[in-house]
Parts: sequence; structure tokens; C-alpha cells
Amino acid sequence: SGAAAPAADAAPAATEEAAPAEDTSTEAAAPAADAASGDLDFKIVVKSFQSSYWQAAVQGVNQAAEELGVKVECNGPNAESDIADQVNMLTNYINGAPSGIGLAACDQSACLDALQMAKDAGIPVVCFDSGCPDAPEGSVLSTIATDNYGAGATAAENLYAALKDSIASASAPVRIGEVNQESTSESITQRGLGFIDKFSELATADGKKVAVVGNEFYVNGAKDKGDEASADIIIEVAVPAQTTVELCATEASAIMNKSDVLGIFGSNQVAAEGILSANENLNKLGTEAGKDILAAGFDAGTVIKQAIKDGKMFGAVTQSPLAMGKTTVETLYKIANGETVSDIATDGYWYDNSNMDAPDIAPNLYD
Amino acid sequence: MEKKKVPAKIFKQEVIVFLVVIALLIFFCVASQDFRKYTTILTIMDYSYYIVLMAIGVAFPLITGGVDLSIGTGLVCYSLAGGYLIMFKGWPTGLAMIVSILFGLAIGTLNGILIGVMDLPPFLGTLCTCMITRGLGSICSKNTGISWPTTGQPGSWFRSIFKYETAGGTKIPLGFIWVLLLAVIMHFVLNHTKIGRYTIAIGSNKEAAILSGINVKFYHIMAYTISGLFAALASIAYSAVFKTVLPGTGAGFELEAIGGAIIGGVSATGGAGSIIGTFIGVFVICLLKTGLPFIGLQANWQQIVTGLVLIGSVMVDIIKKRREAKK
Amino acid sequence: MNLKKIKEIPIVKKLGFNRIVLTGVLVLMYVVLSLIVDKFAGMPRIMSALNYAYFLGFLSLGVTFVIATGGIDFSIGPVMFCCALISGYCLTSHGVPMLLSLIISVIVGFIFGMFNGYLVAYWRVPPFIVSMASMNIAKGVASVFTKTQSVSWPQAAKGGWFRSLVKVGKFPVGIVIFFAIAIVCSIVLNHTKAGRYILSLGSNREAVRLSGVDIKKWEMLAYVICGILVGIAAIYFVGAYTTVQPGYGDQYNNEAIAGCVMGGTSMAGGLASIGGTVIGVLIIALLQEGILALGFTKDYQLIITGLIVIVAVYADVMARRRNN
Amino acid sequence: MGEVILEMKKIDKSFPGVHALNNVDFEVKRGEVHALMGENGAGKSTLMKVLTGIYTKDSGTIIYEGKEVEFNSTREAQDAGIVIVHQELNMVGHLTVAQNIFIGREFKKGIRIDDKKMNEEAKKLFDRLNIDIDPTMTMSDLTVGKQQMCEIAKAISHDAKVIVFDEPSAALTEAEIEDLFKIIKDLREQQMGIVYISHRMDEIKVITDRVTVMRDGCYVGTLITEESTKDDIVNMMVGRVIYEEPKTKSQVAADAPVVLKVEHLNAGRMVQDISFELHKGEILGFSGLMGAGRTETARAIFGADPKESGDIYVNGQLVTINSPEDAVRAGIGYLSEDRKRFGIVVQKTVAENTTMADLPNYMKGLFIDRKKERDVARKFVDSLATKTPSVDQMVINLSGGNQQKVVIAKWLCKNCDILIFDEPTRGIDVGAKNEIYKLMNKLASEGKSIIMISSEMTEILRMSDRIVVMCEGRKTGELTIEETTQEKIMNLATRDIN
Ligand SMILES: Nc1ncnc2c1ncn2[C@@H]1O[C@H](COP(=O)(O)OP(=O)(O)OP(=O)(O)O)[C@@H](O)[C@H]1O
Ligand SMILES: Nc1ncnc2c1ncn2[C@@H]1O[C@H](COP(=O)(O)OP(=O)(O)OP(=O)(O)O)[C@@H](O)[C@H]1O
Ligand SMILES: [Mg+2]
Ligand SMILES: [Mg+2]
Repeated sequence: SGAAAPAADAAPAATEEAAPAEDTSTEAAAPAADAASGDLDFKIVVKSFQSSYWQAAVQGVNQAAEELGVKVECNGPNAESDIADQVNMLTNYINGAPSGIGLAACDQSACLDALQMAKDAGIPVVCFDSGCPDAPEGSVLSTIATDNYGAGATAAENLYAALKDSIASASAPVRIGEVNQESTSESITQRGLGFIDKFSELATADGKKVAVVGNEFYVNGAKDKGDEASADIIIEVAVPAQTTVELCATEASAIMNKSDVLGIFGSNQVAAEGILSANENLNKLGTEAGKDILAAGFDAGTVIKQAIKDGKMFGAVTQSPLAMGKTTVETLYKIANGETVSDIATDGYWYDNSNMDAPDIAPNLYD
Repeated sequence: MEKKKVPAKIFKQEVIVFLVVIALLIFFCVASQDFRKYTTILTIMDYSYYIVLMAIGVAFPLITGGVDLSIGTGLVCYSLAGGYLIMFKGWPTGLAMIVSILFGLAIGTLNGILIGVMDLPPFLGTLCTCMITRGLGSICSKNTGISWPTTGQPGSWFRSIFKYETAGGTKIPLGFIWVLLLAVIMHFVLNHTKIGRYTIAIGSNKEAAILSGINVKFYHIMAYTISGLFAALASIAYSAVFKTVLPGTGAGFELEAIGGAIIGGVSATGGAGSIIGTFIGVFVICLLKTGLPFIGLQANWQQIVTGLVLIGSVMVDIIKKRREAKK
Repeated sequence: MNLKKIKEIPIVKKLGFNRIVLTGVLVLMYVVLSLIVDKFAGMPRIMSALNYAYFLGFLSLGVTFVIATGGIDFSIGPVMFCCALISGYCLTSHGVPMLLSLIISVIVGFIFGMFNGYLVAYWRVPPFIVSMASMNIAKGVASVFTKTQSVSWPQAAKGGWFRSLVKVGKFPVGIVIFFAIAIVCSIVLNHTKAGRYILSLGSNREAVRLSGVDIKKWEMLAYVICGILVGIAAIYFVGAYTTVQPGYGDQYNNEAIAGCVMGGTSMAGGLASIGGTVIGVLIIALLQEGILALGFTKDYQLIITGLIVIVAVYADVMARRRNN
Repeated sequence: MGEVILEMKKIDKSFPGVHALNNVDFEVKRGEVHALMGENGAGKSTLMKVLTGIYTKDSGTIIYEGKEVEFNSTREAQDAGIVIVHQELNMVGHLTVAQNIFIGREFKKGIRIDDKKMNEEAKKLFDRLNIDIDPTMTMSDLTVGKQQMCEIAKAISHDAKVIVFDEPSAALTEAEIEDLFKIIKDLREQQMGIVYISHRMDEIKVITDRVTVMRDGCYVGTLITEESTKDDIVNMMVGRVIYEEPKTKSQVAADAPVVLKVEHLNAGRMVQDISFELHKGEILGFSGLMGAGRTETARAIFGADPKESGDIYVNGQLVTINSPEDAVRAGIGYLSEDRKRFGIVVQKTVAENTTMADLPNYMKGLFIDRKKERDVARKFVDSLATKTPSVDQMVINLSGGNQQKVVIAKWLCKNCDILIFDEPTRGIDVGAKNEIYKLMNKLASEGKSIIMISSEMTEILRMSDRIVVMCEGRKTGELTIEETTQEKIMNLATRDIN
């Protein structure tokens, strides 16, 4: 089934929900609205602070808070994998009864109990970055997230366009790598699958046979996993045992070492940096299709930006965490003031050496 | 006759481990053609530096009969602290490196005081500093992942300490020479200086060492200080090899280092050990870590294999000892 | 000395001076937090602190047995995740009934306990190495079994009746079960042959062996008990936090061991206190709740836990030194 | 004998719950060997530890070479010229002999330790003392006796003025003891002051000039050795005469059945083709020099160490013994020579140690019957006169001899028919020794059979009904008590050595 579907379905569903949710939110917001915006106090729970992506989001949160004159407090677990810690943080905030909570859930299901608690306590929640599709009705009033599946597809489109000629002219099967830091969170898996599906789709349209190999989850999740023996293009997916740069790098270097690799995709900052780490030794990345391996990344940060400038990385997809953070607080503010809100989709942008300084891209390239 | 016996006994383990390393190398070369490349050597080296350095350091607490569990999180903590100063405070790389090293020395000495002076059980004392350094690391870096200057940026000279790029673009794993040199130096320290001699004495019979009038507290602290120092050196190696250091990570590194040391013949109960053996032992672990992806093993299988190899190597040692005891 | 006299009072002696001090610390922490943090007192906070205390508590109880033998187990966290992942995957993907899944969780823990115990007791592989290996194996097996997928256990409303083992409505059922199991553990440790042998062999293995006791069996049993408790911990982990991911779990090792030694279990083996472990765990859980409520990150909790353990163990070391 | 070199006056020292030293006076003159005697726990070791700075005294004065001194560490005492050979071995097993001897004062070449020079110096030292040990050997590879000799050599190498020997002979063979005496006499010639602690009355007579006796932490008195008899000294120690003469006749009935038969037992280098029989009600002495393999034989029979071949029959039945568990099931108990390592569980109470081997009989269903356990422990504390405040005392807090009694109580509690006592009176004072002898005789008369391994000739002669002699892992002879003489035993014990 198309993994894009939930994202698309979610929008109308959420708007429907917004209506009944309205009275709860107005109730919750009532005292706050009386007390003027100065007394509003929002709590933001991010997935972690590890990557600069989240730093940018926090920056956006703080900017909005300053503009609107509300109090915010951000917290997040040590690592995106510390699900239990995040749940503890969330319940802790709920127990403190703030005016609203912004949540980037590490795991979709783990937060459900807490969201129920929030609903019972009349605290409005806005999800950002990743949604909580199964949240109890009326607890999450708005979800502000990128369509990760689409963002992954964007990377595939750009990479395919660059590799098209080499693929067409190849006499033997060629290989495309993909490094995902894990196979559990919705955002990463959607990106990974989006990339695989789109790439297969484009290649199949050009009459090539595609096979997906490697990590079982992604192989099984792909629309068409193909047959390795007869394929012209092999998409090899690797997932390290843990989310650390050095393990991502080992996996990347195992793929990049193969002689038939044309391109590789790292589906978030850590994975992309892992690919660049591996390249330190292999020195195979570049921007000339056919001669070098073309690497597509995800997110920004100094390392990736530098690599794109240096022509080591072909390009990357960026989201706009800063805007996302800002919107989150603004949405919470609206809820507190009794406005009705709905889901907001943010965009993923492809950037490479040519458009890095363009006015619509540059602000999203955080350090 | 007796004279020959002693060194023979010590070197046995090293030779066996060395043969294991060779066997693994051959196995991977045969099993995967991609493995048979110069770049693979570079990759293996990259992974080995920080573990080797930690292992050399931790061998000293291990030989005193203790252990240092704080080196993994410590490594990340020192690296985050140094990197933060470069990235956000604009410090020159050299100065930041010195700060990292001093930080490592401080935590190492703290461990030494907890264990050598305050008599805390080593497992516990360093478990505490493990938690503390994990927390401190995140606090030092304000919770952000930190990148030390990457190649091309100003201040990235320290990366070429470990990997030198010739004019022709060939990369030379220079770091191997440094860690080997350090291993040889520490081998000398362990076997031919007071620090080493007393480290062994503490591990073998602390009471006797005290009654011999040795300042046991001082030398006990020294063992942990060395461990801290090498964890700090490892943090520099780690920062030089990898792009980014993430707060909250590092737990688990110490196990690889300790595993390497024990595979290399450091007695898990203290009193005996070899630094050169440790050095070789680490490569068993590094080879598995880098080699297994090449033979197409998924990451989850790699973990199982690594676990089994670890048990296996210790079992071989145990069976060997049992046989010897029977004779 | 006054302190000495206090220690000699029969009731103090029976309960253990250290445990009384720890309980005092626990109560004091709660009072201080209630005073300085708005809306701290009351059930909701206690409930969420308990969520953390349950699984950590079972881990701690388990590792108490292992530490009593003079061993150590660094694999409890990952094994707990492995239990939860395998049983959860059976439940969600293979349609195994809930009750059976819970039993599978305990069985997986049991198997890891057997594995660790067998290697330590029968092969004399240093416990440290065994932990390292089984930690890797647990992570690996879990990932292989679940195809590197995280597993989410069902919510109470959607057939997750096991959650009533944690709480029913606002009533913390978990605490009752936790205390009940802790009492059983305490009885096992102090009043049965198994406990006597486990503690004795922790103190002097050879002497117990030469008394004609099959120490291997009893040492292995300690690891098996630990494994079973880890299996139970897994149930409480998912009961409170729903989701587990393959590849993790080590972050709980330190805290579980800290809770155990804070309560007076000696790393040298031979001395263990279940009551102390329980209080130690409660302190850690309350601390975690308090630190978050004060607006700090988890990092501060780790640092403070580390410092408390140092103080607790040092006090213990000093006390023992004065006795000798 | 010269002038007084060391004087300790009114020394007081308490440990929690124990008044270990109570106003003790003690003095040593130049060129004398001064014996320090007293029952277990009398405070001898403590007094010497106070002297050498290991413990700090609560009150009292120490005058050394005319000046009042107070040492805070062994190092300070050493530097001043007072060294001690401790009761327990204090060697670093993983280092070599030479490295051990010079530990803490290594020769150096730059920062490097000069091991070569240390080996040479150690060799010179050994040559001077007539000890045959290779300085480059690893310490843990030596026998206990040789380790002890190294320790003595180390003490002597310190250029000391006062040397304290705390029970040096406990681990030595007769031959080694003779060497030691030669060394001590030599040191006396050189006008050193020597303190000699021992429980062996014969040694005291042979080597010492004066004897100071302590009892329960108090100073009792000082005698000139030449002018006093054994009985005088023993009297001072315990207040009654208790010396017994050698056994002259076997107490075992001629037709007593064989309860234990060992045939062609092999277990490593130290146990080669051992066969013997043990009769009901018999005390079978195992004599030999240190390292003769008696302990190994005992451990192999008991299943504590693996054996290669050999059959063991208990009451005529072939039994398989692969672990101590099997042995205990077959009715064999083993009292080890090293109680700290193999005997007691230090962090458990007297009661818990007493029932350690027989716990299944102290169960009430699933649970341990604490009351029954305490009762039986109390019974044994009384019958063995174990000095302990209560049966709930941790064994770690008892003195060595009393710990030994707890271990004996453990096997009596188990009620084994065959008991192997390995050095049952090592480091135990005469009073307690005598009680243990009586106890062994009583057990034998009740029909228990005992194998007694002992390095003390007098003990062997006094207790055994029959004697097996071992040398270098082989049985070299078997003697009935009637035909035994010291010379015969020594001949057999050294058969392979010359
Ligand atoms: N470190 C200590 N802590 C507490 N009590 C001690 C300590 N050392 C010795 N004692 C106690 O002090 C008393 C004297 O002990 P000490 O070792 O001096 O006896 P000893 O005469 O050497 O006996 P033995 O002949 O058994 O060696 C004993 O009751 C002992 O239990
Ligand atoms: N040649 C040797 N090399 C290494 N170790 C030895 C050697 N001889 C003896 N030992 C060890 O030294 C110790 C003393 O020897 P052993 O116990 O055999 O003597 P024994 O006959 O039992 O005498 P005793 O009962 O008086 O100690 C033992 O632990 C033994 O393993
Ligand atoms: Mg003594
Ligand atoms: Mg012996």
C-alpha cells in the first residue's frame, strides 16, 4: 500500500477533528486568554537536541515566543531513541498544567497514554515534525510536519535525473545505496520508502528492472521489491545497529566499496554524515555522474553544507525546522486564543551547489 | 630453564591473538573481494584508533584488578567540551585539544581518588563517573551534536595527525604509527617503570604492596589517571576520524576497549596483562566491526557474531588454562 | 558516640541503619520537591514516578541477586528490551494471545539468565565478559526477530488488558505487585537455601564448594532469577511506555545497578539487601521526576544519581572500615 | 645480649568490641631472640603491628634506641630499622622473586627499573643465606615454604636492627626451619634484636633467649628460656599443664573394617599412584615435607580437584567422586589447611557457617529453620569452647584459632564418618590444640575415621594410629605407630630428595 496515503488522509481527518476539539480548546484557553498573552506558558518536547536540525527548531520556537511575548520551555531526551525518557518528560509537563504543549514524538504509540492525560487535563497539544496518527480524538489539535514520503521522493527524483544517462548506458547491473539510521521512526522510514518507491517508479518507466535488497523492513515495505538476479538496478538498503555516526559510516563504506555503485542516499543528518565519513577514506563521491558516486543527503548542518559546496555531495533535501518551530508556537498561541486550527504541511526542498544561496532555500540551511 | 619459561608464557597469548587477527583478515579477504582494498585498511584503522587508545589506558585499571567504565562516555564528554570551545567560542584547535586532555586527566584522577583513596569498588566508582560524564558532556555542549573542524576548514590540521594526505591524494593512516608508538611506550611503562610495577603489585596483592611501604594510593590513582588521559587522547582520535560527536552516546565504547584488552590477555581478575597484547586484541574487535558488513551480514547479525566471538575467545583461553592446569 | 547508640537500638538494627537513612532521604526529597515545585504533591506525579520505578525496580531486584554472588550483569537493559521485543512481536505480528506473550517475555528473560549463568557458573567466564556478549546477542537477536522494527504494545482500550498490571484507573496496581515480588525476593534471599548459598558463595566461593555444595547450580540460579525478573521488568516497561526499539536498552543498566548498590548491596558479593534496593530505586525514580519538574534535562539526573551513589557507597565503605 | 634496643610501655589498643591490647609491656635487647607467646587472639600480632606502624596505638610509648618514636607506616618503621615478617604471606604473586624482594626500593637506571641488578642482588642475598631459589621465578610458582623463605630474605635484606618473625615456621618444612634457625642465629651474632612469635614449644626452647607471654591482650610475664621448662611457659599461657606424650599403641581394634580404600589414585604431578586404607575408628597420620602432595591427595579424594585415575571405595563400595558434593554424600568431610581461602565464609555468622555443609537438615519446608540452626551452633560453640560473643557474630571478627573451630564445627555438624583434617592445628595455640586433639580422639573412639595431615612431627607421633609418609607426590611408606620413630619418618619423607 502506498505509504504516502496516511499523510494525505491525515489532512481532512484532522480538519474534521478540529471542530469538536474546538470547545475543549476554548475551555482550556479561557483563563489564559483573560490573563493576556504574557501569562501563557508553553512547553515544547523535541525528539532530542543531538542534531542541529533540532537546534534550529528550538531557535524557531524561541523566536516566536519572543515575538508573541509568551513563555516557552524546551526539553528533549538525550537521544532520539530514549522513548521512555520522552514520555516521562511529556507527562511531567502535563502534570505541571501548562497552557499548551508542542510535541515532536519519538514514537507514535508511546505517547498515546500521555496524550489521553493531556486531553483529560484539557491541555492542547500540537504535534510537529512527526505526527501521532492514533492519538485520542481531540488531544492533538494540529500536526505540523513535512511529508517525509514526498521528501524522500524528491531526493530520488533529483538523483535519478542526474544518473539517468549512466543508468541507461550501463551494460551490467548498477547499484544505488541507501543508508537509514534506523527503521523504526515514522519520519525516517517514510523518507527511505519514498526514495525507494520513487526511484523504482522512474526507472521502471524507463524500462529498467529494479530490485531492493538489504534491510528486511525496507525491502518488505517497498512497493515492488523485484528480483535481484534479473535486475538492472539494485537498491541496497543498510541500517546500522545503533544510531551513531561511526556505525552509519561502516554501513556506508561497505556499500560504497562495491564497484557498481552509482549513487547513495542518506536519509537524515546522521546517515548523510556517515556517508561523508566513509568517503574520507574511499574518496569516491563527487558530482560527475558515471565517474563518481553521487550522494544525496537529507537535512543541513555545517558538515553537509560544506560537502555540497566542495562538490563531495551532490545535493540534499532540507526541511524548515526553524519555520516548523515557529509555526508550532504560533499555532499553540492561536489555540490559546480560541482560534480553530488545522494541520499544516511544511515543505521539503531540494538544494545543491547551484541553489544554496537562493532566497527561498538559504534560510532553511541551518548550521 | 625457568628463565625461558616466563617470557614464553607472557607472549603466548599475544601470538595467539595475532594469529586470530591474521586468520580473520584472510577470511574476510577470501569472502569478499571488496574487502581486499587499500581503503579497507584505512577504514579499519579509522575504527581502531580510539578503541586502541582507550584499551591501552583501561589496561592499567584492569591490571590493578579494577575497571574503568567511564572511558566511553568520558571520551564523548571530552570531545564535546573541546569541540564546543572551537565551534562556539572560536578557540584554536590546539588549545581545545589541551582542554580535552586536561578534562580527561581530571576525570581520571577523580576516578583514582574514588577508588584508590576512598576505597569505592571500581565498578561502582567508575559507573558513577560514567553517568556523570554522560551528563556533563551534554551540558558542556548545550545538548548539541558537535563537529570539530572538518577537512578544509581552518583548524582541521589535527585530522592529518591521524590520516595524512599526500600531494598525490593518497591517504596514509599515520595514526597507526602514533598508537603503535604509544602502545610500545606504555608497554615499557608497564614492565619497566615503577608505575607499571606497582600497578601489577596492586592488582596482584594490594595488602602486600602496602606492607612493602609503597605509596599505594598514589599509584592506584595513577592507573586511573592514565586511563583518563588515554580516554582523552581517544576523544581526539574520535573527533579527528568522525565528523560529528553526539551527546548521550559513548556508552558501550568502553566495552569494546575492555573486550579488546581482555582478548589481548589482560587478566580479568587483575595482576597481569600486556599492552602489546591489548593492542592486538583490539584489532579482533575492529576487524569484526568493519569486516562483517562486507560479507553481507546485516547489522543485527553482526552484533550476535561479535558477542559469540567474544565468548569464544575467552572460552578458548579458559579451556587452554584448564588443560595446562591438568598437566 | 551517639550515632553508635542509635545503631544499637533493636528496631534500628533490625531494619538496618542505612535503610532508615535512605528512607529519610526519600521522604525528605519528596517534601522538599513538593515545597519548591508548584503542583508537585499529589497522585499524578507519583504515578509517573512509579512508571519509571517499576521496570527499573525489577531490573534492580534481579541484578541484586547477581551482585550478591559477586558477579555483575550489564546485559539487563538490552535483555529487557529483547524480552519486550520478541514477546511483543509475537503478539502484534503473529497473533499470539496476550497472556502467552507475557509468558514468552518471562521465558526469554529466563533463557538469557540460563545462558549468562551457565557461562559464568559452569565455564567460569568472567561475568563482565558474559554480560558484554549477551548484551550484543540480545540486541542482535531482537533485531533479527523483529526485522529491526520497533514494537508497540496495545493500549488498554485496544485489548491491552495487561496494562491493568500497571494501573487500574487511578489505582497503581503495579506498586502492589512490585512490593509483593520484592517481598518474595527478600524471603528467597534471606530464608531459603538458595539465598543462603547465593550470598555465601558471593562471600567465599571456594569455602562453600568445599562444604559439598553444588555452587555452580546455585550461582547459575542467581542469574536465572535475574533473568526472570528482567522478563517481568519488560512487561512493566511496555506497560508504561508502550514502545521498544531494537538496539537499545543499555541506558538502564547503570541506573538499575545504582539503585541496587545505593541500597547497600556490596559489589564484592556476599551482602545484599532487597529492602535497600527497593528504596534505592524509588529514590532514583523520584529524582528523575523532580529533576524534570524543576525544568532540568535528564543529564542532571544522571549526575546527581552518580553523586548520590558515590556518597552512599562511601558511607558504607567508611562504616565497614570502622568495624574492621 | 646487649642493652635494650626497643621498649614498648603500657601499650593500649582497642578494636570495636575487642580490647586487643591492655597495658602491654615488651622489650627487646640487642643480640637476643625474644619469643612472644600466647593463645590465639592473645594480641601478639596486634602488638607487632602497632610497633611497625600498621595500627596506631591508643596510648602508651615506644622507645627505640633511646628515643621515643611513633611510626605511621611500615615504610617509616623500615627506614628506622624495624622490619616484620608477617603471619600471613605478603607476596605479589605475579612478580618475580627478585622484584618482590626489592619492591618499594627498586634499583633504577634513569626511569627504567634495573631488573638485572635486582636479580644479581637477590642472588647474592640468597647465596649469603644459603637459600636455593632462582630470583627470576614468578612468585606464585613457588611452594608456600619457599615463598616464606623469600619473605624472610626480604626482611633481612633491609639492613634492620630489629626483626619481627610472626609465626614464620607455620609454613616451613623441618629442613627449612633448620635453615631459618641458622639465619636467626647469624643475625643474633650481628647484635640484632629479634622477636620470634610461634606456637611451637620445641622451637621456643631451641632458638630463643627469653619468652614473653601474653594472655587476652594482657602482659603476663617474661621468662629466661634456659631457666624455664615447657610446663612453666604453658602454665603462664593458660594456667594449667596440658602437655601429652606420644601415642605408643594403636587404639584401633585389629578387626576394624576398612571404611575408605583408595587405589592407584593419580591427579597431576603431586599425586602419583597413591593407595591406602583407612579403618573404622582410626586416626591415619599423613606425614611428609611441605610440597609432598598430601594436600593434593586429600583434595583429589574429596573431589575438590580433578583426578586422572584411581578408585575409591567407601565401606567396600566403589564410589564416584567428581566433586566435593559427591564426597560429602559419600560421608567424607574435609577441613582445609587454608581456612581463610577455603574454610570460612567471612561475611556470614558463626551459626550460618556451622550449618553450611548440612543446610538441608535445617530446613522447615522451603525455609531455613533459624532457631534450630542457632541451637546447634551454640552447642558446638560450647563443646569446642569457641571464643565468640554470640553465634550471630560474623566469622570475620574472630581470631584465627576460633575461625578454625568454626570450620571443625561445620564438619561435626554434618556428622561425616570419614574426616580429612588438613593441618587442623596450624596457627592454633596450645590450649585450643589440646582441645582439638581430645576431640579427635573422642571422634575416633565413637567410630569415626580420621585422616590427619600434619607437618608437625610431634602431632603425628602423638595422634596417629598409623602413618602414611609421602614425598614428592608418591607414597614412600606406611608405618604402624608401634614401629614409628622420628628418624624413620624423616627417612621416608626425604627418600627421593637425596
Ligand atoms: N583489624 C582488627 N579488627 C578487629 N579486631 C581485631 C583486628 N585485628 C585483631 N583483632 C582482634 O584482636 C585480638 C588479637 O588478635 P591478634 O591477631 O593480635 O592475635 P594473635 O595473638 O596474633 O593470635 P594468633 O595466634 O591467632 O595469630 C583478637 O581478638 C582479634 O580478633
Ligand atoms: N613444584 C611446585 N611448583 C609449583 N607449585 C607447587 C610445587 N610444589 C608444591 N606446590 C604448591 O605449593 C603448595 C604446597 O604444597 P602441598 O600443598 O602439596 O604440600 P603438602 O604436602 O600438602 O604439605 P602441607 O600440607 O604441609 O602444605 C600447594 O598449593 C602446591 O600446589
Ligand atoms: Mg597472630
Ligand atoms: Mg598441605
